[in-house]
Amino acid sequence: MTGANSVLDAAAIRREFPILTSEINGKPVVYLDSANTSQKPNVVIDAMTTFMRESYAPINRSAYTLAASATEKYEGARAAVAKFINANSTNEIVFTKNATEALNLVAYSWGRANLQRGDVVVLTHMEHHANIVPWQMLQQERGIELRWVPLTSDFQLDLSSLPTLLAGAKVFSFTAMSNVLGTINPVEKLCAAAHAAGALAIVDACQSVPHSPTDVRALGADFAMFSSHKMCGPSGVGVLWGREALLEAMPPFLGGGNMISEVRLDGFKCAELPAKFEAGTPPITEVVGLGAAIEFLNGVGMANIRQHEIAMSSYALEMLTSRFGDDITIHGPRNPELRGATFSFAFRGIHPHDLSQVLDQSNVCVRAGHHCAKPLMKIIGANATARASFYLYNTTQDADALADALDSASDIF
Amino acid sequence: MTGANSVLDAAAIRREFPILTSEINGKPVVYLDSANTSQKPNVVIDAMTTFMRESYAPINRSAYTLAASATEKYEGARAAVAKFINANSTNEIVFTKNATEALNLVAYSWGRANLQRGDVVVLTHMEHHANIVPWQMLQQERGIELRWVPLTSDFQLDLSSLPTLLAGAKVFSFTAMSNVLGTINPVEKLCAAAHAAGALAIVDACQSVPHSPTDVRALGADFAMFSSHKMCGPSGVGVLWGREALLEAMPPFLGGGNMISEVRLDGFKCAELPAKFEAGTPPITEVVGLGAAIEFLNGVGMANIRQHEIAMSSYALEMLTSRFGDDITIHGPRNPELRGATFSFAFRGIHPHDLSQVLDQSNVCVRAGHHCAKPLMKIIGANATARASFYLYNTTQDADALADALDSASDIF
Amino acid sequence: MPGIEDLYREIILDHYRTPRNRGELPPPAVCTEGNNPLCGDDIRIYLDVADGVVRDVKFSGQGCSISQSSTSMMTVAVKGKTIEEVRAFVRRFKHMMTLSEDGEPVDQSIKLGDIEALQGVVKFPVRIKCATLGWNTLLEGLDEATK
Amino acid sequence: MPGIEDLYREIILDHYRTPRNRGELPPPAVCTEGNNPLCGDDIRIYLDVADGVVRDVKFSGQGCSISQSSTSMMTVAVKGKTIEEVRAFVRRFKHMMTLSEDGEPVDQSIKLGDIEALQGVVKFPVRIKCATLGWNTLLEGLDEATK
Ligand SMILES: Cc1ncc(COP(=O)(O)O)c(C=O)c1O
Ligand SMILES: Cc1ncc(COP(=O)(O)O)c(C=O)c1O
Repeated sequence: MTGANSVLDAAAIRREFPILTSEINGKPVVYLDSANTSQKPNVVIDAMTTFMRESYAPINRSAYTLAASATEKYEGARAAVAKFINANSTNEIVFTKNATEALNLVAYSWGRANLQRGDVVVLTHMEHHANIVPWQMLQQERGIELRWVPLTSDFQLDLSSLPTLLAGAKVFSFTAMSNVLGTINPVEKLCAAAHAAGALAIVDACQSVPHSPTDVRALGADFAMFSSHKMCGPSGVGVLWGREALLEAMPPFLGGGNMISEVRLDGFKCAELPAKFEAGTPPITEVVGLGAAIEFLNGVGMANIRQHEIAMSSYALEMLTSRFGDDITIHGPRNPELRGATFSFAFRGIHPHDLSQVLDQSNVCVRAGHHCAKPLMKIIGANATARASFYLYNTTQDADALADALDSASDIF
Repeated sequence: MTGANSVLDAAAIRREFPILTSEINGKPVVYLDSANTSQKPNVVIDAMTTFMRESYAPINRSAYTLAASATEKYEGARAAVAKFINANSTNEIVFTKNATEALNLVAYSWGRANLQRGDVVVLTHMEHHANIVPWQMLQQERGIELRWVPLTSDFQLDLSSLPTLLAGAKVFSFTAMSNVLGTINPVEKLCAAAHAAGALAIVDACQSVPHSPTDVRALGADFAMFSSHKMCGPSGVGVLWGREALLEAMPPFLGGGNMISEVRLDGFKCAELPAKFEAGTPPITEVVGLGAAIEFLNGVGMANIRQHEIAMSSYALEMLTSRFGDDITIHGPRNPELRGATFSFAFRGIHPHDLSQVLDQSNVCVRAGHHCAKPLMKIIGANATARASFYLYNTTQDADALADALDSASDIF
Repeated sequence: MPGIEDLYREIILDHYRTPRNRGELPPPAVCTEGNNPLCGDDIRIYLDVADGVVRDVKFSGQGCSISQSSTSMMTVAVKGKTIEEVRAFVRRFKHMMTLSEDGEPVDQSIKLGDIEALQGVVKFPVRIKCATLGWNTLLEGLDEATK
Repeated sequence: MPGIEDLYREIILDHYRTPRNRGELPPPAVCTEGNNPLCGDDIRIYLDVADGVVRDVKFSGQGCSISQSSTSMMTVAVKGKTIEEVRAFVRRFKHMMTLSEDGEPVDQSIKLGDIEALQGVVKFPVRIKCATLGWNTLLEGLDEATK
């Protein structure tokens, strides 16, 4: 039932997610908005509940048993994250509130310490606003130059101009996968190109870490960031991974408790990594929840998730084109091996907002809008698109439900 | 059982908090570290669980029913916060990850737009690192001048020098209550003094909002900030309140999704308040949990909580001095009306770290250390203190348990 | 859950399919632009105001059925009205959309006519912004034309 | 839960109450400072090294029973040892405190003597930093004295 070629039992996995087994108006929820934020399995909800009921306490500050064991759980989650992405050390794992903060942290701290007027930062046309606006703020403030890697007609990065764009650049910051097109970028190759040009490689891994195995060392990146809420974990926590030597050398970002080793009236000294970048009381329960999410994902197997999503992509692409032909335009690569299971589309000229409203009548949840990628939308010639995104808990039935709901939209418009 | 003069039934309230009814090694938990972070009542835990099980969805981005209702719950919590502190409008409520981020937001955004070399920011000797380090960072970067309001011998702010210190100042940023001494500052008066000098008044309300009624309009402040986790709410969310006109005029802080109204390759436009300061996916579940915490606190009544803590202070001060006399030194005001129920103390020359370890044998949870207020520690002449802090769920029995445990510490050292 | 038919009334779909007053007006007509950050929709309103009267009004831009039809119906309704009448009319409309500001006077006797079909939008709070996009942009145009 | 008696062994309390080698050494002795950000403790180690041998060592500063007694015992143990012996001794101690770095050679035959009383600290992970504060500060002193 979960797609002919899938290696995992999505129907069984789905039963672990309370919202996905619930009904609205007697009809099941067909959740196709995981590129936006993912649902939470029982084990994550339970880990948070149990922690709040039995173990909640301050971390890194107090010495009593409850606090020591909360600290252990919090730091245990850090170790789990480090292992999950094959970081060299837990010192390389900084907890932020989301990936957006992580990108801003790098732009504020590394950027302000290292970028001067005229310095070049290379981005791509398929970036999320989170990987655009922080650099534009630096552009306004510092007069750095932004360059953009364009797209090919088949929704890939156009690498022909890359060496020219990277010449003299200080930073190349790019997404591992487009949250609009589904395009998976050749991250290793892009990191190598950045380094060959003497630039730092920053990988926005928001759309890749939840969906496939990640090995930051193999990627050869300098920084990578992702959000817990897109990978079955709670909202309120994100991860910045960075090479230890880089993080060491950076000035602090947010100032306050925990990030200092000394404070006097005349100045302060920073704490060691990773505390240096974790000012104030962190999202304690949420980090513990992220730890549970990673355990859950490891149990399913990240390679299996990737295989499942390839199968879902194949199925959805074939089914939608065979049912709707030219009435549907999918903005993204056709080859399931080169893309994630995130599909932006136009359907029979119906405005995406209207489309999502009609789909909602069948509890089919898709996002309509610019997906926080307005420059990209302009380039693909759309003000807005509808976007259906699949995850480990989606089945071919969800894809069919989408198609059935699209049919009913045609009836209205 | 809850203190002769208390107006609330702390013993009944305590039963709403799972950790406080649990036992470690067969002995009840005596949680006296709420100034650090508070425990969570069932209603908050349940609100989060139910939200994740039934309503979790992206907010402000998607239009389907699940997303619209999640947005409504999220914005409903904002309205509850606005009402709780009597803000003029929900536009004045910005959700951050904690109070520390809120202070940094003001220092980065308002500070960098308005403070130049030589400009004066006035702080006090009793500030938490969160209200020191962001300004010291600005001092390093911009060369602003920091001035400090000293303390009197009875642990109050020494206001005699205030007019001199404020002369020509641009900012006066101070805590409403010391997290070390328990001293409650005359916030209205301090705001008025700041304004009389033409300075902005920033109130670190971390230790006041959870413990007493707050009316930001009556206080006459310009900004105030506090953390959910100290007021029975979840970790991972804080609140910045600011006057709308000030927030309007400020440049953005973190850049990314949600905080923009337009992004082009050549620049971006900010969204309206409060989205302008909420970049990226916010702590959705946590904000909903904070809403539940506010409902809980409103149910108990903030004025009642304040009365209860005055009663707890009276009891603890009398009981500790009558039992231990000169063997205990309490760093803070003796008048329960002028202080919160947070007591830093020295006991028979036993190092606070050792003391908290021994207290832990009786499950008495106190913090030992510098309490993120190193300059203050130096001024009161201690490297570290032990700190017992009481909240609405603490009873006189907890105070007695502390005293009994102190007795057993004497046996060892 | 409110039914989709509350939203997509026939008159709304009619204005969506066959928008009235679509187009542009040359200067000295005033042009103001509005956009909906949520969905990326944008709209431009062209206003020709003389002697305190809206002589002509046109609109262009992209948007969903609700924003397009609401704007189309709005242009039909305001053409020929005095500025004061238009402002009162907008207040009446926003009141229907549950967007009145505290203490703002609303003249309940003003008839909205076809525009009442948009009342169903109130049941879909996310779409209220779509329905009011053109109207807010019109208000900006009025401010500009009368300053 | 481990008992408090695992932590506060008699020999530890003895060194806490009557610290050995407390004081300062004048230059050319090297002075290095360490602090524990968690509790605010600080410690200064004075090291007199000549011909590759630790001739004298003293310490000052404030701290809890664990950091003070651990440092006191450490000074007793290292005085008179060669730098290489001291480094091996510190590695052996850190290994007992479960703080060995990957692949670091540890000579298990080295006897820690009284210092073994600190083994109980391992059951109280928060206190490991207290127990090692003086030792890490000593290592920094050695680096400085031999550079
Ligand atoms: C007075 C005061 N200010 C600021 C903070 C910082 O709060 P948070 O750690 O939640 O950011 C605290 C609490 O630690 C505090 O007590
Ligand atoms: C590619 C990409 N980058 C960055 C982000 C921002 O993540 P968050 O909103 O969790 O900070 C997202 C998700 O919205 C994304 O898809």
